This record gives sequence, C-alpha cells and structure tokens, in this order.
Amino acid sequence: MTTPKPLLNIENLHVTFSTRRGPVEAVRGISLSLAEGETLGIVGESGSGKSVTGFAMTRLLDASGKISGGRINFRDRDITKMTSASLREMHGSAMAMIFQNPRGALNPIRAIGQQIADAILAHRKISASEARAQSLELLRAVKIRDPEKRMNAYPHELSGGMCQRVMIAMAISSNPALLIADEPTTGLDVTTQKVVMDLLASIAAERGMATILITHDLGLAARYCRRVVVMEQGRLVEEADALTLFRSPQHSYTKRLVAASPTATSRVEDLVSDDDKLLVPAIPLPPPPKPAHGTPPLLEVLNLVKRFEDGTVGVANFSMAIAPGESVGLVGESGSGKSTTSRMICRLLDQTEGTINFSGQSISHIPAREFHRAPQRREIQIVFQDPNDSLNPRFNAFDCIAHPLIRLLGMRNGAALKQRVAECAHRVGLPADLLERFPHQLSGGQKARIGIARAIACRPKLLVLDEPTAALDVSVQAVVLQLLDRLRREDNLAFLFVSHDLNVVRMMCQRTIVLRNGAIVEQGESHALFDNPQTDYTRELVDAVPHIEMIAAGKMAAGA
Amino acid sequence: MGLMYSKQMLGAAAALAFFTAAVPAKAQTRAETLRYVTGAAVNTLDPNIPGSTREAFAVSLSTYDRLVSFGRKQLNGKWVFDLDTIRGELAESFDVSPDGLKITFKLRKDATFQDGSPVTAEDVKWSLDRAVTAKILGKAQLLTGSLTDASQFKVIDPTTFEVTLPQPDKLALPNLATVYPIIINSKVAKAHATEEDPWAQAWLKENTAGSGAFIIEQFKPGEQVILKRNDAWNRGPDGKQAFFKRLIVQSVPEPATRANLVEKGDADIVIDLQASDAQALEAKGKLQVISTPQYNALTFISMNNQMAPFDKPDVRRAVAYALPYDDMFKAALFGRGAPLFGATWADSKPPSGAFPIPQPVKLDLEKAKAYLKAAGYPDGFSTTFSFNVGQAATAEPMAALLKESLAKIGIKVDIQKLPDAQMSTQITEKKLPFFTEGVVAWLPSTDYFYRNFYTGNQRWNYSSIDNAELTAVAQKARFEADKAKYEADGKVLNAMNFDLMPQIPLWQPSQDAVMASNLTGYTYQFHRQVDYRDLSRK
Amino acid sequence: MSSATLQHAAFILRGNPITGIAAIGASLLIFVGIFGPWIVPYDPIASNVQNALMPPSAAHWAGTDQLGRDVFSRIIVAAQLDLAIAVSAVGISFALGAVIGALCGYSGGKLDRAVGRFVDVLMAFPLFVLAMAMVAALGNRVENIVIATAIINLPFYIRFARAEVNVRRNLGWVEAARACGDSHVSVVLRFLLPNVLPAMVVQMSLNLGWAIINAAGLSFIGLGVKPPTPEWGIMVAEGARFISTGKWWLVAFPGLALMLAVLCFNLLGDGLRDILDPRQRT
Amino acid sequence: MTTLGATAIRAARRFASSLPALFGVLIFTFLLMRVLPGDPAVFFASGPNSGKEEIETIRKQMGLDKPVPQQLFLYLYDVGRGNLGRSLMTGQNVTKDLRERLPASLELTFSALLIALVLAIPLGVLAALKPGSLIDHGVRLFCALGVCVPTFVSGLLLIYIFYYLFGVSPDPTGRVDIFTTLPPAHTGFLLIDFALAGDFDGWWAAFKQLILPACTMALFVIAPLARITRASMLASLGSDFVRTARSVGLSWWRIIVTYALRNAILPVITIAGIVFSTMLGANVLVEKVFSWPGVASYALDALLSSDYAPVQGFVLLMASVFVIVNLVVDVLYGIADPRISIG
Repeated sequence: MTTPKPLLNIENLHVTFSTRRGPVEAVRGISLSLAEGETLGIVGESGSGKSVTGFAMTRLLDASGKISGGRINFRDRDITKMTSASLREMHGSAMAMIFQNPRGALNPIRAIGQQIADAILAHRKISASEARAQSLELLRAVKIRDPEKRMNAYPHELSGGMCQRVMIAMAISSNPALLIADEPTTGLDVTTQKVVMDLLASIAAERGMATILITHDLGLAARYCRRVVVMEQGRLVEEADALTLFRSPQHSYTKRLVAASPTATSRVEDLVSDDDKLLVPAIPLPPPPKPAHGTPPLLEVLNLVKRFEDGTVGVANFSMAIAPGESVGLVGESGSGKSTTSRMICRLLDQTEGTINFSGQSISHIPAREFHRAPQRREIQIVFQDPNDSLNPRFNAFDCIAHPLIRLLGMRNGAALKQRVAECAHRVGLPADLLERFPHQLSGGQKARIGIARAIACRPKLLVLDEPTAALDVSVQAVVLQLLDRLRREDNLAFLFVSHDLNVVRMMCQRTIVLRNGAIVEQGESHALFDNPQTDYTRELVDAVPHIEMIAAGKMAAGA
Repeated sequence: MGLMYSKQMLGAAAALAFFTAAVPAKAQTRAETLRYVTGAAVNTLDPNIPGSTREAFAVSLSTYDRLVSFGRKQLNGKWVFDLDTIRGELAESFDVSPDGLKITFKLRKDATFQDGSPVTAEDVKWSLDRAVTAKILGKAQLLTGSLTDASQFKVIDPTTFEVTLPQPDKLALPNLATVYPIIINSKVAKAHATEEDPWAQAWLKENTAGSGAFIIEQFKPGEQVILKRNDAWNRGPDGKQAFFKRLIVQSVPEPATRANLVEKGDADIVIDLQASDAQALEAKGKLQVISTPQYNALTFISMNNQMAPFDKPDVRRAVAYALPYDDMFKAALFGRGAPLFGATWADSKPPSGAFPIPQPVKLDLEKAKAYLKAAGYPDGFSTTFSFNVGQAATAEPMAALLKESLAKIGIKVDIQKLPDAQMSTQITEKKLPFFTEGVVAWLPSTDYFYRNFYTGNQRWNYSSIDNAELTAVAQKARFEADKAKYEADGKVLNAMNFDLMPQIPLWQPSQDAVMASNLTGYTYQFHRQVDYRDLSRK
Repeated sequence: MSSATLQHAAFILRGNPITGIAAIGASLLIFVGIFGPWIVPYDPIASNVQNALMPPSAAHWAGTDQLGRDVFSRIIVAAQLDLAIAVSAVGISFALGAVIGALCGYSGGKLDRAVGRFVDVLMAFPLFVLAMAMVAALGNRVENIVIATAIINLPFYIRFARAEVNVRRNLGWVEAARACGDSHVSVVLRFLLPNVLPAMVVQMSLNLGWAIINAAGLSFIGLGVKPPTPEWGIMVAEGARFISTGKWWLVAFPGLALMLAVLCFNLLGDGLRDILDPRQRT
Repeated sequence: MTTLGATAIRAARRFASSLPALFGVLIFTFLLMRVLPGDPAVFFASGPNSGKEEIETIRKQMGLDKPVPQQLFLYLYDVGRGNLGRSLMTGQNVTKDLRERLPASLELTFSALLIALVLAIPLGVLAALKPGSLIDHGVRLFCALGVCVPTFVSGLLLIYIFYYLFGVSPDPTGRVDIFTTLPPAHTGFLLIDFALAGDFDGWWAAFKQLILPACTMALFVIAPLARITRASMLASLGSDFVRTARSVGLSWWRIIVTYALRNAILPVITIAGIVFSTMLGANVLVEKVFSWPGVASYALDALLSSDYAPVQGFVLLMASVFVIVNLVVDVLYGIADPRISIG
C-alpha cells in the first residue's frame, strides 16, 4: 500500500567533491522519490555516483564532499539543512544504512552485542540490560545461530555473511522508516549473497521499511526491487519498474548495460552492443578449434596436493587435463583452493605432492624458485585478478608489456621490441598513445588489457586467468571477455579460467570443474553441468545466481 | 584514604606559592651543615682500595686519623699544606733518633675510636702492617718513605710505638701523614676479616672503623656521603672538635650546575668548577674564591722520547718554541694558575733546584723552525696529539691552539680525544706520541718528581725518557741529607731537563675553591681536596 | 616524477605551507652545507685569543668563542659536517636496512627468522649506550660516529622495509614479474624495493634530524668529532657549559642552527608523508 | 576469560622467544666491552705511585688475566647465578648498584612517559579531528620543536630558568632534597613511598625534584606519540566502523572516544612501549644534567672508565626491561584488541 505523500523526495541533488584537481561534481542533479515501504534499486557502474547519492541522503559524506545544490525532503524535512544534532537524532531512528564490506563496518574491538546495544541506546532511554535484551532479540531476528553466544563475539570471529546480519540488526534496531543498503553483498560468496539478500528483503517487508538497494549488479536489483533507476556519471538516465527496464531499456546506456550483463543464455558475441565493438580490431574469427582425439593433452595434472606450513590442506588430490586450445573453467567459492591450484599450475607456488605435465614433459619437478629459467615459462602465462594491483606502479604500459619480452625472449630495447609491444597493444585494443602512461593514469579496463597484452606477449600456449574480470564493471567485463575469447581462437590458446561467476564461466569455457574445500566436486561439459547439476553443492551455486529471467518467472522481491 | 590523598593534592597547589618559605625551617641545621658538591664521586670508605677516587681520600681524612698530619703555611697570602711541618694527630709526640733510623710515637691517651674503645699501639701496628702488606694502594706509597715491611713496626707499650728505617729517609714521616696509612680499629676490623681477606678489605670498603672527626651516617657510592660530627674528636690543630655538625658530600656531574648551586648558596664549597665559571663567580663578588696554584702539581705536554720523530731532542725543542703559551694559558685556564714558561734564566742556568720552576721558553717560530731543520725535518711532519675526555674543558682549547701554531712550522697535528681509561692504557703501553697530562706529588720534592716522572720504563714516565745520567743524579739526591748539595743536584736535574726537553711543562693550574663568603679556614691540601676539618663558618 | 605527482605535491603544499617552508629551509641548509666554506666571513678555525668570548657585534654576528673564533663562521661551516654525518649515517642504515628487510619480508622463512632474531638483539640494546660504546671502542672519528649511528638505526629500517615488502609480496604485479621470468632476487631488488622507497624516504627525512641530535649527544659526553673541527653538537655541548656565566651566544646560536636543521628535516618528513600517503591522494 | 588465557599463552610464547635475544645481548656486550681499547686495570690503578704490580693485582681480581673465552664462560656462569660482578668505580656489587639505581630511572621514565602521553594523546586527537587546520599545524610545530632540541640543552635551560633565575625549582641534585628524610623503601619509587608513608612534605619535595627532568624527557618523546595518535586517529575516524557509528546516530562523544579513540590507541600502546624502552636507555644525558642517580648515568661513567661489569650489567638490565615492556605491551594489546588473541 502506498501513501499519497512520498517518504523521501530528492529534488535536483548535486554533490561536489573538492580534490586536488579542483571541485568535481559526483552527482549532477538527480531527482527521486520513494514511498513508504517501497523498494527501489539504484544501479550503476563505478563512478556513476550511486553510492554518493546514498551517502548524501544520509548526510554521511566524507569531509571533502558537499551537497552543493538541491533538496532532500524526508518526511517533509529538508535533510540538507538539518543541524548535526537533529541529524544524529534522525540517523538510525528514521533512516539507517548498511554498507559494503560488513566486517570493516563493525568496530573490531567491541563485542557485537554491545555495538547493537550502543545503537539502541543512542535513541532510547532504557537501561543497559534492557538494551542487551533487545540486542539479543535483534540477533534472533536476523537469524544468527546461538545468539546468546554471539552477543559477546567480536567481528573477526564471524564470517562476512554473519557480520552483514549484525549490521542489519544494528540498522533496524530503532525501526527506521528507510533502509539504504549500499552494495550489501558485494564481496560475499554467491550462496551467502542470496541468504543475506533474502533476509534483508523479508525483514524490510515484515517491518514495512522502505528500502533503497544500491548495486552494480543488474540481476540483484532486478530480483529484489520493484522499481529500478539507472545512474551514469552522476546523472539519472532511466527509471522504470524492473521488468520493463530489462525487457525494453530505453536509454542507450541502459541498453548497453543490459546487453553486457551475462545471463545463463548469453553468448560472448552478444555481450557488447555495436558501438563498443569498434574498440576491438575487427579480424574475422576462425572457427573454434576442435581438439583432435588422441592428441596428448597440453596440460596434465595428476593428484596435485598442497599442504601449507600450518598443516591446513589447500588442495587435495586434484587431477585434470587441458587439450591444446581448450578452455576449462575452475569454479568455487572463496577458500575452495582455486587460486592455489592455478598458481601451482603456473609454477608460482610449489606443490606438496603430485605431477604436472606440460606438452608431455614434467614441469612439477622444477621448483617454483627456478622456473623462471625453464623454457616452459613463456608457454604458461597468467592474467591476474585485480588489474589495479597487477601492474607495477612504477612501470608505464610499455614497460609492462615489454617486460616478458625482455626477460623471456631476450629482446633488447630497440625498434624490434617497440614494434612487438605495439603489436601486442594493438591485439588487445590498447591505443598506442596510452603506452606512455602509468597505471594510475589508466582506467580499469585499460589496465586489464595491459595485463592481457603482457600475458600473451610471448605467445604462450596456456593462459591461466585468475578471475580476470572480477574487479571490472560489467560493460568493461564484456569487452574484456570478448577480447579473451577472440585471442584464444586466434592463437589456439588453452585457457584455465578461474572464476566465481558461473554465467561467465558457462559462456567462456567448454568444460568446467567445480571445486570445494580443495577437492573436485563435479566436472563436465559446461552447459550440461550448469543446466543439470549432479551434486547439491553445484545446484546451490547455480540457484544462487540472480537472473534477470527470474523477474519474468515472477520471482519478485518482498518476502520471496 | 583516597579522600585524604585528594585533599593533599589540593594542598599541593597552594603549597606552590609558599614552598620556598618551607626551607628556612631547616635553616638552623643548615648553618651547621657543610654541603660540598663535586663532579666526581666517593666510591669507597677505605682509601686503600684500588680505584679510590680523590673524593674518597677526602672523606677518609675526616673519618680516620693518622699518626701525624701536615701543618699549614701561607704561600702568597693563601693557606697551603706544609710538608715541612709535621704535627701529631693520634701521636701526642714523636721522636726521631739522631741517626734517623728510629721514630718513636707516643700515642694520645684520650684518643678513642668512634665506637668508644681506646686507640692503642696494637691498632697502629695492625693498621700499618696492613698498609705495607696487603695488596692495596698504601704499599706503593709507603715504599717511597722506606716503609716496606711489617717488621719495621714495633709496639713498645699500649701507648708507645716505634718505626725502624733501613736508612734515614726524610720522606718517612711525611708518608705517614698521607691518605693511606689510616689507623683502623683492629678489633673491629679483625672481626670482619676472613681467610681470603685477612685485612678486611671488603668490609672496610663499605664501613669505617676509625677515630676520625666525622662519622659516616649514609654512604651511597657514586651519589653522596652524609657524615655527622664525632663530638669526642679533639685532634684538630687547636685541640677542638670539627666545626660542622653535619657534612654532605654530593656528586653533581654537571659543572654548570655546581656553579649554580654554590652561587645560590645551596652548596657551601666547590673546588672543581670550570675556570670560566670560577672567573665569573669571582667577578660577581658575592662569593669567596680562593685560587691557589697547585704547587705540588703541574700540567705538561709530553712527547714520546722513544718514538720518531720525538726521539730527536731538536724536534722536542722545536715544539717547545712553537707553542703559543700565552694564548693557551688564557684560553684554557683563563689565566688561573702559575705559568711555567716565559722565564729568563741568568746565564742560561736554572735559578733554583726546586721542581717545577718556570722554563725559559716562549713562542719563537723562527727558533722552532731552525730546530726542526736541525733535526732533519725542515718540512715538518704529521702526528697525533691526545688528551682525555675528562680534561676536555682545558685540553680542548689548548689542543686547538697547539694545532694551529704547530701548523705554522709544518707540523700537522691530528687531535684525538680519548676516554679516560683508554688514555691511561695507551700511556702505560707507551703508544701515544704526543699528549698532555698532569701530575701531582703528594710529597713534592725535586728528586721525587724526577724519579717518578722522568726515569724507568714505567707508566708515570710519560715521556719515556731514558737518560742514565739523569737517573743517577735523581737517585743520589733521594737520600741526600745536605740541603745545599740537594739544591745543587736539583739545579743539575733542572738544567738537564731543559736541555733534553723530554716534556714541556706548561703551568700549575689553580685550585679554585669557590665558597660561601662566611666560610673560613680553607687550606690547599696535598691531595688536592678540601680537608673538611679545616673549615668553619663565621 | 610524473606531473601528476608534482600536481599532488602542489596541492598538499597549498594546504600545508609549513612543509613548503621546511623544504626551503632544507634546501638552504644543503646550499650552506656545500658552499659554507666559501661564504663565511672568517676562518672558522683561526684563533684570536685576545678577542675571546666577545658578545655578538657587527663584526662577529654571533660573537666569539673561548679561542676568539667567529661563532657565526663556525656554525656555517659546521653545516657541512653535520649534514655529512647525518646523511651518510642514515644512508648506510637505509641502504642496508632496505635490502635486508626487503629480502626478509619477501622470502619469509628461515632467513626472516634469523634476521628477526638479530634485529631483536639490536633492539633490546639501550641504543644510545650502544652508540657510546661503539664510538668509545672504535675511537671518536667521524667515520665511527657515522657507523655507530647507522647501526643503532639499522633495526628500524629492516623492520620497516620488511613490513612494507611483506604487504606487497602477494600483489599481482609481484607474481606477474615472476611469471615474466624474473627470479626472486630480481623481483625484490628491481620491483619491490623501488616501490617501498618513497615510504622509506619519509622515514629517512625524520631520521636525519634524529641523527644530528644523536651526534650532538655523543659530543656532550665527549665522544663527538675531534676538535677543532666545527660541529653543532660540540659547539652546543661546549656552549651549554657557559650558560651559567652568561655567555649565552655560545649555546644560543649553534643551538638555533641545530634546532632549525632538525626542525626542517622533521617538518619535511611530515610533509612528505602527507604527499606520499595514499589515503590523502584521492 | 578465553581471551585472557590466550593472551597469557601468547605473552609466554613471546617471552620464551625473546630469551635468545637476551642471550645474544649478553654475549655481544661482553665482546664489545673486550674490544674497548681501555684497560680497566690500568685506569683504576691510578694512585700516584701505582706500578705494574698493582695493575696485575687488579687484572687478576677482575679475571682479566684469563683468556677471553674462559672469561666469557665464567661471566655466563656468574650471570646464571645472579652475580653481575663488581664495579671498580663504586666498589660495589653491580647487582646492588643497579637495584638501588633502577627505581630512580624507572620513576623518572614513567613520569616522563606519563607526562608525554597526557599531552600527546589529546594533542594528537585534536589534530586529527581537524586535519589541515591551524590546530593541526600548531600541534605539528609544537611536537617538531620538542624533538629538535637535544635533551641536554633543554635540561640545562630548564635548570637555568626555573632554578637559577626564578628559584621556583629545588636544586637539581638528585631525587630528593638532601635535607628531607627518606621514606621507608617499599617500591623504591619515592612518590609512591612518600604517599604510603603519608609524608606529604616529602612527596612534594620529591615531586619538585622530578618534574624538571621528567618534562625534559617528555618534551623529546611527545612528537612520536602525538604523531602516531594523530595518524591512527585519522585512520580510525575515516574508517568504515566510525561511519557505521554515525549512521546509527551515536553521540559525538561515543563516536570519538568509544569507537575512534579506543581503536586508535592500539598503535599508540606499541609506540609507547618502544618509547619507554628507548627512553630508559637514552636518558643518560638527562640523568647527567640533573645529577639523577639512575642506571644510565652509572653506565656512562662505567663505560668511560672501561669498567666492564657495570656496563654489561646495565645492558643486560635494559634488555630485560625491554623484554618485559614488550610483554606488558603484548598483554595490554591482547586485552585491548580481541583480534590478537587468535593470532
């Protein structure tokens, strides 16, 4: 039921940050309104101003950010003009916020029960023991097991999902009318993500709270919000109910965004709308090579085991094989051992036991320390997860790409090197004029391209991709995925594609291996595996992925 | 309790306003207290313990009596100890036999130790036996007075004591007045003796068993000693007890703080101020400053006579004529002392047989260059000049001036500042080519100086001079009874010394005793410390 | 330095003019350190005892000392030696500490533990006393003062470099370097070290001031450089003993020089920290 | 309870792992002292007539006539029995000397640290609350000024001003006015002993003696403490959990103190521990200037006269104090930060 008067009404909001380059407008005149009990999704990529909007609504902006124009009316009071005393009064009791990185959002040295009690006592004059009793109630409400015991726990003793529940408990402790959740599940495993979001949705519905979900994930917004607004560069570009938005996006940016978001059925070629394709040099794609039967596998891993110094087992008895030109996905939640495995295969980490054969030759007997001299070094290359920390801050793009050429192919500085680097840059679609730039002067997508250019510079046969797009916005991810796919076909590269994102793996890989606690749970041809999982764990993973299609299936938010 | 405490804290704030007024409440005892501050520290109560400091000597002079003590005389209007007047301390009287081989002491009948027991000849015998037998400092000192063996000491009766000498020795009696031959309460000491330590050295280091004018009240080695008067003591020159009822000897390492303390009247007397502070305090005129040239001591620049290039006398002479004496004296000592340079010797002969006497040298670069040329070093040479950290206040400006001046005749000097222990080690090992040091003789006589500081391969022969003739004359002079012959020997030694120039005497620094204007009786003593018994307040 | 860094530095300086002043002061100091001997009005070593202990005047701006030497000239010339001592002491401990610490932080394991033990031993020493003992043992020459200062500083640099490298050892670009064919040692020296340098430069700047103070302390107890070489610490230590006689200029002017030098380095270090602090960059 | 237990285990482990360091210090000092070119025997045989024989006597007495490895072995044996040897300088047992002097150094250092903390923490917090403001710059300048004056200069200046010129301070000659009777020694800390004895005049006298040297030392260490307070307070104020605290409407005081400051204080504890141990060893100069009968000035005198035993004893003592302080820091940290106990 909607009340005639909106709970929140934002008119022409502007937010400006003062930086060393002068003032920068992060939010450029957005207007929004929200009714009591309504759920609204704000979707946008990084830099779109979605989080800043959230912080502006609660007046929790950093010291350098200022609301430079517009009004935010909350129950007919203009938040932008509130005194700090009335703001404090309003925080928690009228509107509350839930943040990304729940563990960091909790005071690390205060018991969680105490923290919730602090939030309660900030608004009600009750005794400490009453506050404690209520905290316990709230922990029960957010479905924390053993709440009595957890009252005295510290954030580091809880998992990320648990911390987020505590955060929710704190946020709802004084029954606010509006709950703003800023990327509440980013960084959580996909199964945890679902549980937390379901909990949030049901609590909001139960208590009649209006909810604003700020997220980069279209699927998530679609699944949990009735109405969705899309932001781009500080502006609100489109506003519609979720279904309409995904079925028939109007604005070109929204179109691109929808297209770029991988779904269970999307193909790599479909991800990018036409204008983006220009970024990638148009070379006709050869047909995907079919691995001939009977040829020896490019990579063969037998009974790989990794035990760490403290006795924990990272990887237990892992075996697999990759044919030349084949693309294999490695899927699992955090801690499943997928990164450890990929690093052992790359010979960056020594295995405890097991054999790794490359092109029929054992490489597992060469210790990681010595592998940089092995001839296979240039054959096996790796693309790292976060483009931000995979480039040496003191190398410019040229140095980064030239580095393996100099070290592994023994090339000297000179025209040949220049040409080779330029060629690599061209292949990954990096404009030549960017080669002189340093990492901090480049965008995430550009850095990802450099990382790929570096990895393919020596024309390896096997490329290990460790979550290559996890830190990228979807539109950039789409371009990078396409690029990778094309490179694979061109060079007949084999991929070991490590990812937590099932949709991406399904699209990119012919075969998929599901890892859990260092052991293989299930493996098989990708589409078959995802469409018809054989184990409960895989099924759980598949189900947890938010799909746009679900909207059509009527799996809507509120109390799903 | 908590409440009381906070009340006190409130009081604290108020007390800030009048706490200076709280001090006069103690003024009555303050006037009868002597507070002596020094940069060094008292480290033992038995002066015989190896490593004893001069301050420990001074304290022992107050806590122990000796058989005899020095009288005092006026020198240039200032009171100094008199080597030639020996008076009885525990001895009521003493007789030297005509052949000079026997000294008989009659002990005072009223003398008691601080525990009340009488001082007997047995105690004296035990104490002197200890001084020449035990491995302690007294042994080497008493040797210079021909006191070497316990068999020389004899108890005649409880109050009569006899010392026998192998040959007449004019230093025998004075030696008994020095710091080491303290008379110890032998019964008490023996009670603390052990098999390994028959002379109770360990116990006496931290305890006293004497008959002296002051009784130890508190002894914190390295920090402070508090003494109270022994009212029964009457061995002063006038037969009275010591003036001060209480005596505090305290270490204050920072010289500027010592100057502040005495200026503010918080300390009564200081003798180890920097020359500049003494000069400033004297100029202010509020305090008494008694400045006595240390006539039994001297500061010199020594050269290693066994080490090239200083093995050539001409090099040593060249250095002697290249020193800016006046500047050094002014900058280092602020002119406070007796110079030992710039004299004129008639006929180039020493005017006296005493030691030390002013030398006929002055800054003369031409002469210095000539000597250097004669020595075969026309272009000079490089060397290192050392001094110890403890003397930096005077030695450092001196060294800088020396370096500057020697550079003018081509001698390049590198200055080296050594921690005291390193300096003494290197001197003993004869490794230093060129350095400054000071020496003191408790019993200053010409032969004593020459024998100890100019002969033999031993530590105190700083210049390592090895001259057979000089050694022979000095040894002969030691037992020379005839004053005229002794004087003649002295002149020979002085002439040789000047000619050979093994080391260059610079000056006798003053002991600047800075004290409250109402103190009287200060006397410059042989051990270069204050004898607290001398002092009284007007 | 890239233009963005300069821009950022300019931004920081606008918000923090003290750093700018400190930077100017430090450059002035370095200028004086290099050209000092040519710009002084008097020979800093030449004595003139007749003119000793004169208060400041038009002829002698900072008065004269016990030997009649011009205090102002001595202060100016001393800058060279003081800077040399501070820079070389800090430089040595920095160079050694950075390499050792970086290797330990990267490799972990036995080497790390062994060096860690050694650092523990050094840290457990009363450092000033250690410096004194070393200078006393080796002789109070400038080299030894430098060595002693460097050694007592070493553990801090080792720890610092170790920590800085340790947080970076698992970053993508470090692994990437290895995937590109670099050995462990080359990764440490060519990749990690250059990246931890900026943070260590801050430490160095703060340390320069400390090294000067430390040398002054050694001078005070008589273990400083040899006379008659002018050095601030010795001048202050000697001058301090004249406080009670009212010869204030002997301590005031060298003290002021020493203070300003240390102040400049400290403020500069503080400012550099702000400039390099990533938290303030965005 | 489990936290405390874990902290205790951790502390015990830390202590055990620091024993090799102590042993290293022991050996290193021993060797360093043997390298000193000064021969203690020669130095102490300083009587006007002492010769070779006397030097030999002292050498034998000190055991210097034996080969160095044997000396080391004997020394370790003695240390193991709690005997640190005898000081030639004071003629006392080193253990006794140190025991008498350590409380003086500790009391001075504790007071200095207390003064420094009381000043540095609020200053650091103030600066962090308004970064870039005048207050921030003021604090920075004040701190920088504190570190740039050598302690011996500030000490002498304070004496000159407060004792000599204004006469509001007592004479700088030790821990207590010479005319005040000492309280019965319970702790060796005069302020505590006087308080226990209920002797207010005595307490005040001791306090007056203490305040100048303590301030001199404090001045020098305010900077690192304030700097780290500011930095960690800034980090803490900019952290996500402070934002959370703001988002649920906690009061200003609660946010600043309970949330920001309590977290920010953790690194300050570590730094304070380091500062304490360095101060204890580095207050040689302050002790000298104020004639404070502490262990550091004792060690300095011993060092200059090559008196091995006191220096070795002092270094060992300082290293032990260092270990204990680290232990205390660990325990405090363990109590203040629940995260540590699982590590």
